[in-house]
Amino acid sequence: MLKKWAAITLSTLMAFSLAACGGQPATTSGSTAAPAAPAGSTATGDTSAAAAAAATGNGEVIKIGLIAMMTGDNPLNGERMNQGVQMAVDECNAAGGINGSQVELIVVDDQTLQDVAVTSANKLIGEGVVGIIGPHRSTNAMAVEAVVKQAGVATFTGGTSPAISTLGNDYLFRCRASDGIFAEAAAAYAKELGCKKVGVFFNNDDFGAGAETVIKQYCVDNGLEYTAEGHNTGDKDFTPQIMKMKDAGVDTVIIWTHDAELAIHARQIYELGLAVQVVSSPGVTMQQVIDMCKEEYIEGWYGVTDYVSTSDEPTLVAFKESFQVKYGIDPELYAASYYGGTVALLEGIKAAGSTDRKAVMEAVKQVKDLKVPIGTLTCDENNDLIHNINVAQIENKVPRFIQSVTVE
Amino acid sequence: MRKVVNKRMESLLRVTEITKKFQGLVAVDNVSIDMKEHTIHALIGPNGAGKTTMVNLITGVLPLTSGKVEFEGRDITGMATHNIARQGIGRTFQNIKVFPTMTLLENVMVGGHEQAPMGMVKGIFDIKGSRKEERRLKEKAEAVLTRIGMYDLRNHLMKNLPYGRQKISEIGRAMMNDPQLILLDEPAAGLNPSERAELVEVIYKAYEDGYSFFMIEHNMDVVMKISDYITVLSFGRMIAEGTPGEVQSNEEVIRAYLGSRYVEQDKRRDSYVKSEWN
Amino acid sequence: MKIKLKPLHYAIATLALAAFLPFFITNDYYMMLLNRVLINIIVVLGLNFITGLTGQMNLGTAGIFALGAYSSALFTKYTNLSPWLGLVTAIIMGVLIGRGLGYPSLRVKGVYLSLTTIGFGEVVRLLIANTPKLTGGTQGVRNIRPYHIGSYQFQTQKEMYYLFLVFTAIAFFCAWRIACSKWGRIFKSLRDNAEAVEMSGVDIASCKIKAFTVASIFGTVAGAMYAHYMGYINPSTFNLDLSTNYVIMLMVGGLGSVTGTIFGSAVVTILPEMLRFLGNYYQIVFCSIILLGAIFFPDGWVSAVTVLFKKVYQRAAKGHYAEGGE
Amino acid sequence: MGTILQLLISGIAMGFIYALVAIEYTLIWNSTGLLNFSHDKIITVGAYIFAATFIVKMNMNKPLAIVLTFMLMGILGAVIASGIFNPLRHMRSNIFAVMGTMMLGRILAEAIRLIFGPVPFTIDNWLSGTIRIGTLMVTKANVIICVVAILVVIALQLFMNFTKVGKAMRCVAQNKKAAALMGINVAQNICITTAISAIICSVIGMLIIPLFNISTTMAASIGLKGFSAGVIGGFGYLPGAILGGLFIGVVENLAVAVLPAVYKDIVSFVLLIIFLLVRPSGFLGKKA
Repeated sequence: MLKKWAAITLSTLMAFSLAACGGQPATTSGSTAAPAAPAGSTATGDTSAAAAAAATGNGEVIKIGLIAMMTGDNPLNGERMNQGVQMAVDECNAAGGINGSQVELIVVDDQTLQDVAVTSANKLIGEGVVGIIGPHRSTNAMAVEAVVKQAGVATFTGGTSPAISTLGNDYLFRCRASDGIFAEAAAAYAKELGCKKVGVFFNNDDFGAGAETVIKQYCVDNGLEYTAEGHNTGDKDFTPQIMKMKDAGVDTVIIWTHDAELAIHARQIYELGLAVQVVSSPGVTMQQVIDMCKEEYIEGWYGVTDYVSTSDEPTLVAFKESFQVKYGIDPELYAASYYGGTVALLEGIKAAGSTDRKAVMEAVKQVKDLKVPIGTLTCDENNDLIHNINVAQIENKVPRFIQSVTVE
Repeated sequence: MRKVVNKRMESLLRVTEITKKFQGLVAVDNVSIDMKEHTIHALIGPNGAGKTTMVNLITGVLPLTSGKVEFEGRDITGMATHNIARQGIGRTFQNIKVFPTMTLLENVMVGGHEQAPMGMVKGIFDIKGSRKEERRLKEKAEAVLTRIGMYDLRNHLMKNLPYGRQKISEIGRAMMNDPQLILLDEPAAGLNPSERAELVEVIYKAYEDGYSFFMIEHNMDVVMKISDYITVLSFGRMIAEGTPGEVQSNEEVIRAYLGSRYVEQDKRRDSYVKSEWN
Repeated sequence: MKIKLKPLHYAIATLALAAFLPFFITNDYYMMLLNRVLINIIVVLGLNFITGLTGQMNLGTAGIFALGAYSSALFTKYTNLSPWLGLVTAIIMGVLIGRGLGYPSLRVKGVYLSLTTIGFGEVVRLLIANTPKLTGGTQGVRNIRPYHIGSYQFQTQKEMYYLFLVFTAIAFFCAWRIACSKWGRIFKSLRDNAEAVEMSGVDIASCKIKAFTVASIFGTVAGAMYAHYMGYINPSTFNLDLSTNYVIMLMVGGLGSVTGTIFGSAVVTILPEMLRFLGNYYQIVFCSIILLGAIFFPDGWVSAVTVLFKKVYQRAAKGHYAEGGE
Repeated sequence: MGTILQLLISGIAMGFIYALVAIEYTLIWNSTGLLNFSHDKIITVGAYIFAATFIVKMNMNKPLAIVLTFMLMGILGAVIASGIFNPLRHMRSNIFAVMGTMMLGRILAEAIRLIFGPVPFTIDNWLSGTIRIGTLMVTKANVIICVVAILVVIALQLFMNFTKVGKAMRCVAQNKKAAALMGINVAQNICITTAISAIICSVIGMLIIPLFNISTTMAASIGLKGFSAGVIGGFGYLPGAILGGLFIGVVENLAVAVLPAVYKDIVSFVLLIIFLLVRPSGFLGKKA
């Protein structure tokens, strides 16, 4: 019996201590603001809507939804998305909302799982959102694709897999450049660097594998020698892959993987003395990755990315400043790109002049030359919004903007 | 229920020159037993004489090193345990092996599983048939329980029954398959005198119903009371056999036992204590 | 036991209730949750035979589920035949898995078995992810056709719901029949004491394999349903967490209780969604609830009340009751 | 040739990590007969407490931080033991315990996210740097890990054989009932064991920081592979753990030399299954 009480006290204590201290470190990472919002609204859509309406003194509230990976294996990603989107919404509301009515953000967590993503999408649709931001992963985007099509809700994913463009789903927009662009740009830049033999480290999931096929295609087309080594998410030791590359005698390496694996790659490539030029997936330009690497690890690496913090693009600079003011940290590409996506959605609603989902979708399709931190949004026939990406080089732990590549 | 067979002096279980070696140590050394039909045959001997090993060899739980086991003339050496059981050999265990989370009735019915031939898939859809089958099994189990005088306890959970009851219930479970032969591994160990008397009664009744018993026992009063024929093991070797009278007067047996009488008592105490732990 | 007491008309009543449920639900989101519950019920019904009745820890359910989903999905994709045939392939796959997993279960016991099954699950997932030629790899399989009868397609959540309700009813009926028959009894007795069962002339090897086969058939069928329901499957779904969740459902419903599986699946599928209003904390709260459940109501939450009652009663009667049992 | 040698070296290096993991959960297995499926999360907690709380937040000097981390983790271990292992090991089936630890794992993971935030990070000049022999390279961290792993095993063996508590632990490992009858406080003993195990976890956590960096999922992969290591070495036998760890580390690395690299993770699980079926007692274990 006593044991059982020990148990109950332990676990309740656990839960509460978290409830208690969850807040104060969270503010440093700035996550409390956002989840607080859905806390009210997800409980029962209408009441909270009424409350919000009362607050604005205007008849209706425009609801938009966010599917982010708050929990699960890559919570950071979800948190940054959340912050970016929240900021876009707040700015819109601060500017008097859309046609006088306030915008309300409903955040739902998919644990980076397909089925939960679909559940979340259904939940948001049920709450009557006009548009949905997220989910982030391409796989999750493909999972929700059918649902949002059926319900006819404009959805903005950041999944970069080329496969998404082939879905032919009018309601699924992409607020980041496709790997068709990313990876090809990376390969193209490698060629520019004068490489003969490209080696590719790719994460064997939707993200890496998708890019790998693109790069391979490019190399075949441009007569570059090509070799690739895959790894799984969560691997911690890449010696075999790197040694294989060394033996293959590649002169340029392209890495396409997630933050954690990227950092370890950087270290091991340096330690194992694979001294070649490196072009990397966007991760390397992100602060959290750079922080995990020693200067010498990534010095001189190139990264293709949609967001370069040091770019002097006015929209970006403005975004950066206000983000720092709001959350006390630097934004990175998840925050930036989903901020852009949200802006596009809000513009769409504004242009549509109504909250009719179809009208909004049509309006978003008309988006053209809309300036956002990560470039200019122009919707093409594949519902891809971003067509330009940037190449940056790391110089003493700072990504320096080199050039912007636009692919038509 | 098994009906009485007319008593012929044919051998039911014949064990010829079986030997079991656990690497180096010889547990059973070239023992031969010839058990006649419809008898109660006791196997006695001091601790470590290899009695339980014998049972495990007969039931195929342990592989023989050498020798031969025949049952009703059929060679069952090296058969799988469940096949040996299907030949018509039942068994109880020294440290009871029952199903504590099931009721007494269910415990006994498990013993009759093989009596119900219907397959799983058929059982799903043939509701009537399976219900009839189940009823037959149930009635049989109830009959057995009545026979061993535990009918009123049938719906109690096994783990809530006293040790003695659980032990006797194993005999009931064994009877469900109508075996010609039931091996009792120290049935009286850990039973108090009244329970022991009950046990003797149950065994004897069953004997009258035509069951034959091959019994390992320490408890002399039980053995002498009910067994027709006794084989005595000591350190894996057979030192004597014969009717209770002959064995009692066999001085080698007496020597083997006098040396270890106190051990006997300790042993009995142990099993009481054990019964409290389990 | 619990199972035996449930008369058939309860089941019918529940079914009727379930059939009327959609009329009170307008929101697709809740319909979807219900569909997920139905699918999970089938998996857990199967798992109940291995983990609940035979008492062997199986943490490879995700692997079984995945193989079911993929065999059906890929079959329909490559042959372009009806999903119903996909269901058949799934069942065949289930039989194979049952044998494949059953034999190890004869050799390894307890925690070793749980490690083996974990290994099985992981290997399945990694193999699916790393054979893109056949399975589409980590990109997953897209536009899997929904079930249909003749030209009638089961598209909306409601239609799916009624279809799956039928599936689940059938599955439940089978599971219930088996668990209440001599087979259920044998499975239980195997959990408690295999030697004794063997000595009653029962071939325990074939029994264990039977248990695993039934379980994996249930698992693969549910997998197939999942695939044709979602329309898109991807290996990363079928990870150890999924297997864990199924065991949790079983635990919440009560090990060995067939009817409990309904409750368990419902709770574990819906509770996290209900807790979403906790925002950042909903996962941790959910896990804590389950953990406390495991510690305090080992026989499932349904039994919690009865257990409580018993305790009080025994206090009063000063009876000595071995809590939890062996 | 150089490649093969390099692969061997890094394989051995990873192997010792697996070995440490195996040791840490084998302790708990021995004393409770339960598998601690939350061990990877406990490792992570150790790393976070050390790095995030003591080094980054309080920028304490490292030796002190290490000591404090050990103390905290010891307490955590004891709490887990009395909160989960002791209540759960009496249950009628080990399923509850397994599930309990898995839930604990999830709770810890969420706790880490909520308390320390989701941002992965690392700490500078902590066991960093490499040692080169000709073309071959091994990181200092790996060398230290090898040494620590061996020291831990020796220390544990001595502790088990020559101290009263240690002997008690061995009794409990062999037969709880008898131990209890001999007047050993089993529950308390389990607390101690779990505490020690938790401390070893924190050791692992600290040692892998320079290699894996610090994130909520830093220990996920070594968690499962640690199980394989334990089984292959001989379940419940500490020196076996090292052998098993080395075996897995080396084999999976060399396998990649022939197989495509993505199959690396499958190797350890396939080995696990093969061993469980063919030789459940592993290399050095007593018959299981």
